[in-house]
Amino acid sequence: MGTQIAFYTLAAIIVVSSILAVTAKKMMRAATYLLFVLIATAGLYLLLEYEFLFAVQLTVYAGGILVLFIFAILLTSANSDRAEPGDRKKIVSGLVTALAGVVITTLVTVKHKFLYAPPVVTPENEITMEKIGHALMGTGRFQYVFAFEILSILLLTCAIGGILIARKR
Amino acid sequence: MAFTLFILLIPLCVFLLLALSGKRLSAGVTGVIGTLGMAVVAGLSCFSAYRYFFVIGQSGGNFPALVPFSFEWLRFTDTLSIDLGILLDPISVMMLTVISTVSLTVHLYSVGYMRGEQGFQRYCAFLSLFTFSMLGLVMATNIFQMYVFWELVGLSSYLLIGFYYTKPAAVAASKKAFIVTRFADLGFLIGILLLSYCTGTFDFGELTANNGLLVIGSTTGMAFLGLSAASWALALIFIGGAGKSAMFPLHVWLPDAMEGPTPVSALIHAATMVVAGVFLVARMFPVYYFAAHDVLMLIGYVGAFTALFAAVVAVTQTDIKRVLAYSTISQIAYMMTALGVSGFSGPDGLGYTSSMFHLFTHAFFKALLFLGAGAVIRAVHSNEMSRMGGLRKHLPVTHVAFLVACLAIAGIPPLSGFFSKDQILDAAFHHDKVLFVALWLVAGLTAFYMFRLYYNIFWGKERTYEHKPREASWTMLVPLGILVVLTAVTGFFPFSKFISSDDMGYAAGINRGVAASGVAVALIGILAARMLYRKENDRPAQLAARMGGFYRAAVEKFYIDEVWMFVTKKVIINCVARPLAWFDRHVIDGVLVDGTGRLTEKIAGSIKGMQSGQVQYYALVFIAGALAVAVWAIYI
Amino acid sequence: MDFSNFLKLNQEAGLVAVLLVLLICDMFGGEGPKRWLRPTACTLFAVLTAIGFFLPATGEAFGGMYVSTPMTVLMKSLLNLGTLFVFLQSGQWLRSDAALRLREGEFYVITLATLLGCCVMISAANFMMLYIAVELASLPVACLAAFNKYKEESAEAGAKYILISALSSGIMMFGLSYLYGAMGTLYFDGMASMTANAVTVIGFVFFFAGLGFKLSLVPFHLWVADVYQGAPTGATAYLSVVSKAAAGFVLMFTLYHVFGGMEAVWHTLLRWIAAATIVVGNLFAIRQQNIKRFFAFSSISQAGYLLLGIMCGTAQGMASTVFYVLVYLFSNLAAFGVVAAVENQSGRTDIAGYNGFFKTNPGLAAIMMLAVFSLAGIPPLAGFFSKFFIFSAAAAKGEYVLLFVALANTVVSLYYYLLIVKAMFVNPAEEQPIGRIRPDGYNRLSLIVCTVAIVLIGIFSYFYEYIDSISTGMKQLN
Amino acid sequence: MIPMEYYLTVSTLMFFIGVFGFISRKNLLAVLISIELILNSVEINFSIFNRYLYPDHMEGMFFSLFGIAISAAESAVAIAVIINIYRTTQNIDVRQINKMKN
Amino acid sequence: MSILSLFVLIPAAMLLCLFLCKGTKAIRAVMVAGASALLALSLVLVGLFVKERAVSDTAMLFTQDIVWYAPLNIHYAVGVDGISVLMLVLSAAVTFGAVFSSWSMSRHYFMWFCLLITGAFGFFISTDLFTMFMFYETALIPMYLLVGVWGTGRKEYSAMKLALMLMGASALLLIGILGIYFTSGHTTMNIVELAEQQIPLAHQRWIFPMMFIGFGTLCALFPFHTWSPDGYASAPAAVSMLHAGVLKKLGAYGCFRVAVSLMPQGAHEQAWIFLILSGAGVVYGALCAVRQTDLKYINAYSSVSHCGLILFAIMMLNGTAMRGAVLQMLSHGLTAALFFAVIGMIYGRTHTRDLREMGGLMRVMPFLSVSYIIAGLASLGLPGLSGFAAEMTIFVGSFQHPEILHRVLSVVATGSIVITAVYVLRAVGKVFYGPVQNEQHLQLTDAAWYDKIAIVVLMAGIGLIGLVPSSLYNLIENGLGPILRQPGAS
Repeated sequence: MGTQIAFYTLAAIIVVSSILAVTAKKMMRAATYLLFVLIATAGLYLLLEYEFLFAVQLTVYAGGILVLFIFAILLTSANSDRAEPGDRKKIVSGLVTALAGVVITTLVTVKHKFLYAPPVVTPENEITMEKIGHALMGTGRFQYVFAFEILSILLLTCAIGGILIARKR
Repeated sequence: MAFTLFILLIPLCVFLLLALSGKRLSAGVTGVIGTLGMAVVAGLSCFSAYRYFFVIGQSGGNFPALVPFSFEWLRFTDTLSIDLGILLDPISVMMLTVISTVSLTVHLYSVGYMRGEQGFQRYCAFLSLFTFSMLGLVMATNIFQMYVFWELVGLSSYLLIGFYYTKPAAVAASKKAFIVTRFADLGFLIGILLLSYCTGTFDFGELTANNGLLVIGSTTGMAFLGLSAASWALALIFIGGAGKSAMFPLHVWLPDAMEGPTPVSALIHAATMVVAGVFLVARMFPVYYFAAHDVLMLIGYVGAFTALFAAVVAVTQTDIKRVLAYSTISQIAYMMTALGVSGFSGPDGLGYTSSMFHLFTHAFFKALLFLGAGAVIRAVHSNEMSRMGGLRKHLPVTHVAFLVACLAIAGIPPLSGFFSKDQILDAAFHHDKVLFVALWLVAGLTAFYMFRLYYNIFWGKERTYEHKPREASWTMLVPLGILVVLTAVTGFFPFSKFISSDDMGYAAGINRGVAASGVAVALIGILAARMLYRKENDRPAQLAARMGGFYRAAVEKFYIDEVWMFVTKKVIINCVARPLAWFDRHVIDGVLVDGTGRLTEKIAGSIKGMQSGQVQYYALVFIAGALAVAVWAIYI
Repeated sequence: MDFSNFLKLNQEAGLVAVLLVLLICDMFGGEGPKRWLRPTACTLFAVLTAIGFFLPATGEAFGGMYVSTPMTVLMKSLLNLGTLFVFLQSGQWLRSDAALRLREGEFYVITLATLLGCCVMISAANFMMLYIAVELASLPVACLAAFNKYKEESAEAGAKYILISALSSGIMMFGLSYLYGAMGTLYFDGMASMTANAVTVIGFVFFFAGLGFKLSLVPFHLWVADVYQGAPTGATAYLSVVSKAAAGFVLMFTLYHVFGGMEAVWHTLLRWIAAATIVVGNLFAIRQQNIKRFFAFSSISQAGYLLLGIMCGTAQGMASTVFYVLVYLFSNLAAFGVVAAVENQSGRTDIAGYNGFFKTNPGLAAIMMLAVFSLAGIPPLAGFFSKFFIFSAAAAKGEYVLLFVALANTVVSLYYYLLIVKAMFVNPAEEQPIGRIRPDGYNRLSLIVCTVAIVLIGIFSYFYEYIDSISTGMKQLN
Repeated sequence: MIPMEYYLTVSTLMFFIGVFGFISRKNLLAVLISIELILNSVEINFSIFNRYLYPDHMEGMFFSLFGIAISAAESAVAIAVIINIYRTTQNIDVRQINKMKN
Repeated sequence: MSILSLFVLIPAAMLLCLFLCKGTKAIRAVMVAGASALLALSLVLVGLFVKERAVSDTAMLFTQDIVWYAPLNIHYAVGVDGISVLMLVLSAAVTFGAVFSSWSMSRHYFMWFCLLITGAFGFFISTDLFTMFMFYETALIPMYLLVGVWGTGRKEYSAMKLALMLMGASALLLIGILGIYFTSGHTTMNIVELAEQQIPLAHQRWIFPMMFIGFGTLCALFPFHTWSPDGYASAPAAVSMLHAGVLKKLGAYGCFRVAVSLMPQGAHEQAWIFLILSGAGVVYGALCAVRQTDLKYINAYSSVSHCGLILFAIMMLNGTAMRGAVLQMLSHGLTAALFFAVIGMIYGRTHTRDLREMGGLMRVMPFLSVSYIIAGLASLGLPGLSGFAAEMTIFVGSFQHPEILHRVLSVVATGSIVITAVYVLRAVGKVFYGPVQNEQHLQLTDAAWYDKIAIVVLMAGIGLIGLVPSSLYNLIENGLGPILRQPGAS
């Protein structure tokens, strides 16, 4: 019951904040709503008993990305943080597309009979930090050191690229 | 008889020699080469005639068809091929002598007539080419060989009519001659195709053997529009002949062809080439007679109509060469009619014999007329009757020659024209009275217009001439002399002994009644002409005025040229070719081809806006596209 | 931990090594080392490319996350080759002004990193790996597109690229999540039993959309023209050749190895998308005035032809696709080499600028002509052969109607390629024509190699036959 | 127990709200925020599937994990590019970046 | 190495030499040497062929077969039969003439020229569908630049139209070739071997029209002919010569060698469609020519008419007509080349091709005028020149066809001989006869020696075929034999 309340609350926050995040007139507010979404998402991870993910979500998203956003917003505030009149055509077409997408994907997922039992965390599938560590650093099946390495290069490159573009010379 | 090959080869070699050397040879040398070559050919021809008729002679009752030389030139199928060869039989040998003789006289005459003209070398070369082609035509062993030389004859005619190529009228006339005859040749060609399709052969021997049995046998059961295949084929072939022989309504080219040098007119457009059609029908005569008698009837009527028509027009013309041209048309039609009224075998085949006879005699006296006219024209530098008169004093020799020829064509005995014409009338009289009356009238008209011509030139009012007319040089007078002699004597040949529809020979007499009526009507014609034209008076004008519209129509050649012009220029060119050319440019090319290009460009232009530069629009298309694809893929 | 796994990655490892060397040179080197940056980059990279060709390593690594076969080795070598040419051609531009010269090292590093992404992408046998590699291959490209950052066009190109790229990555990931939901694993071998149902189909389509973005298939192609036009020519060349080829290869591998069970679906799907891509690319190309934009659309339609080979699902299809890429690489890079040389010296990228080009620069004009003729598929140039093989593969599957559409479009494409030829050879020069263009030695080398390749690759059958010998169709693996 | 579809619905909604935002927003940064929503929602998807359907391995979770990292990298690049745009045009209106078209 | 490969190697070597040499003299030397070598080689080939044919009865002689692309069974396969030998001689003769009639052209022009003839020769020697197609397209593309750069008038438009229409047609060919290959069991691309394999009739039904239209477009099959008037009008003389003289024959030869001989049943079934189209084309082209005022347009439409006759004869599917078709290919090749050569030379002097602005040129340039007239006479089918033998063989052959439609169409086609006479004589009369229209024309010169060489060679060919057509009989018959023995052919 508690999880249900928690889920519905989080779901409500996510949906409402998402909507607000994409409709807020002020960029700063939009960023704040995004923060709510991200935090609520972290909550979902917790509900699904992914503690590590929860932590990463909070630190990387809420702590890292959002800060970047806020920097950018402030940097460009000269014209980015003011009220913007909506472009009706775009809103309508966006709305239609989005609604269609929701309908289609939801129909597909609902119609598809996913076979699952209630998730039960057992010692075998409990995600411990040790397991995560091994998976992250292992070279076998279901182990991800290669992905990790490539990802690190991705991050490095993006950092270089970001600096390259953003710096003033 | 293999030496007959040289009859063909010599003119060809002369042509090649003269054509390739061009202006490197002087005019004199050219004339000598041409004339000498032709003299040899004439000699050979006469010799071969002598050999054929008298040395080889009849074997088994008839004159054999000899093929001394033949080779396969172009093979079509296993059975069909164009062979080039030499066929000697009575009519071809007769034609050889006619062509080579007339050609010789014309060559000789030309040396004098064309003196000082630019391009005499070219002229001689073309003359040789013509002689070669015409000889090849008459000696053809098969119908396709005949077609080959038929075309070559047409070409040389074209080249010679257009000899004065800087004169627009000559150019137009040559073009007209070629195209009209070409159009007729199309019929000839289709006829050949049809005939060969049925019979599987081109060979004259096979076609005419056994009274055309092959043709009859192979075309039974095939009919179209009520006519048998044989009739169709032979009618089409006759169209070819009608074109060359200027039968109505394909005669329009011949009067215009007088734009060529006068000796050319004499040789090609009077004596030889224009009778090719008659020769063709004669060559195929058994087939016509047995396999397509209806066509033969048609030939008779077309011939008679043409003869009458041309004679009427000839009466009204004032250009002397044109008068002669219409006279030629009329006389050839005479021969055609004779074929049309002919029976087969023995005396029944009188029409056939007389046709050939008339061809033979006509060649000489018509050549004589033209050459005489040439001498006159050269003397007064004009073709128009109105510029002539009283020339008998200035040109005495020409005058005599011309008079002989006029008498001959009018059918006054004992000149050659009388005999042949009488036989034709006789044949017509026994076959079809209507045709006889027509021909009889034509005989009268012929005498009339010929003497109208004669009196207008040599009598009538004395004109003043810029240069005093002088008698022509000996090179021109000698040929006249030769022809006068021939005109006078050829009538006495026992022609029917040698040339008959079944190659057997028979003795033909003179039907006194018909002969008398013929001579009578000719005399009436001559007298009428004498009354009207001997002294200048206003009777002709009054007469013309009284005739009214008919006279004017006849002067205008009954507007046949205009009809042709209408059909070709207005209908074919303007209503078919021009719209087609337009259609090609604007519909096929404009709409289909360029249109495709334009459409593509237009589409490209109209969808340009899709690339709006708005990244959100791109995203919209991206996502909507993905969703659409997904939905479509799920429900595939 | 079994580090021997890393030994199987000799191409990727080599790339990383070169990347690091260059990075260190760039970061810590003074003027001296920097002067050597370009020769070093090119030489090292050439060596690396050669390694790929001559010392291939094959096998599986990381528990099936990484697969290397002769085919993947070949593909990566092709990409290496393409990148090498891009390096050769960009040098002159990178040294054209001081600001750019400062960033020369970054250009090499970022390009190499994205190339690494492409390589890993090809070898990936796990969707997560694949996804990361795709991101590695796309995200930094935005920096390349915006490399001329003070130029408005370039900045705009970068922005457009990153936005659409992020969107497509989201969509792709969304698709992958559904696939994961349906199949329970992200390893290719575990997913090979996939059959078509609503979830897998929607997952596949969204995944396909992600790749379609990189491959510039209709309707995921709209960004292409803007980005190609705005990006520096080097980046455009890279995008149009390397990035696109890699995506094509990946699409082919995944279709053959993972989605084999739903061939009926994707075959029909690809048929339409191929036709649409060819047609749309051609129609837009007709009216372009800017040569880079023009090549953008031409490359869209070329991608359509590529799809024609991919969709066959046969060994022949694979061979012809790879061969097509090989030829396309040389042809397109030859064209871009000329475009780059002209742009560097005269700053002109409009087609009108090429009017009378043959008079002033016969050599470059000839190369350009060969390149566009090869792209149009004119014999005896390699493009003719590659097109023929693609069509032949399609015909083997009985796709005659599609073939007809494709061939009708080759005529349209010939039209616009001829417009380029016409500008260079037929049109009179403007009042101030482009002067004599002198590409530097590196670019000249790349142009010569490309031209020779365009002329010879088709005539010598070795290349295709080798590719054919290592090609595998769908059936053999399923 | 909360059915998996509920979770999925939430993430799907979030995804398409992101899509809507991407298409309709005017400010480049707002578009970027929408992208974050999209990526975030997909990461949830992976976790859900992993937890409910295939809890034996951690594939989904790791995808989510790496996805978070990637979206971070991507935001970094995107923001750099946007700042660059802002620097060159003094404007971050999406509609204004349309110098190249047709 | 087979002697045939020399036909490709010589032009390729010429191309290479042109790359290396500079200076007008050197260029001319290369071109003349190459063209003469080709001509000599082709004549030698005739001799060798006759000798070899006496002892061998395989379909193709001098064959050489090198595996090229093994996976697709693509071979570099060459071989000739009598017909290809004749085509090679024709191409060599026209090339020879074309070199001399483009005497003052530049190096780049000749480079394209060499590429073009490489394609043409390669096409005729190929027995492999792929190489055939490759050479075919190789021959097409240089056309664009030759017309576009060195042409006159609306050259850009014409060049583009020509290139696009012909490439569009070749797109059909490509589909057809792939269709043939895959429906015959994808084992071979060699046409000799393919001829022995049966393509299922259902496939022949769609492949045949593709192939026939594909090749037919190059042979100006109505209504796909519109590239030719504009193209010829704009092209420089030698290019028109090559295009009308050689390239159109590529189309006809392809129709014959590939479309008809590989798909005899399909050809049989659909013969009536293409007979109607080509028969219409014969008359249509001729009628269109009547109204033209540009000499080149006249001859372009005349080409439509004459080439229509080639296709017409091919579709009659009997030995005689097909033999006529081959003769007509030769005849039209030489005649059209001669026409365009002379027109080019006249244009080079008068700077106009408009009938209405010329006249009386016979007096000014007799050699050229006579050449034109001879070409005209050959084209209107005068006995003794090549056109007659060819056209008569076609007419007789097609009239022998047992079906009534075919015979009716034959009659329609024969009508063209009259119309041909009309437009030929019209042009001759306007341009060469009559008074001189333009006083300046009186200053013009007649043909130069190199012009004369070009003309004489072509005229010799016309005369040779016209006078001794039977000399070609065996050569052609040899090539026709295998095709006529096909099941389904009559």
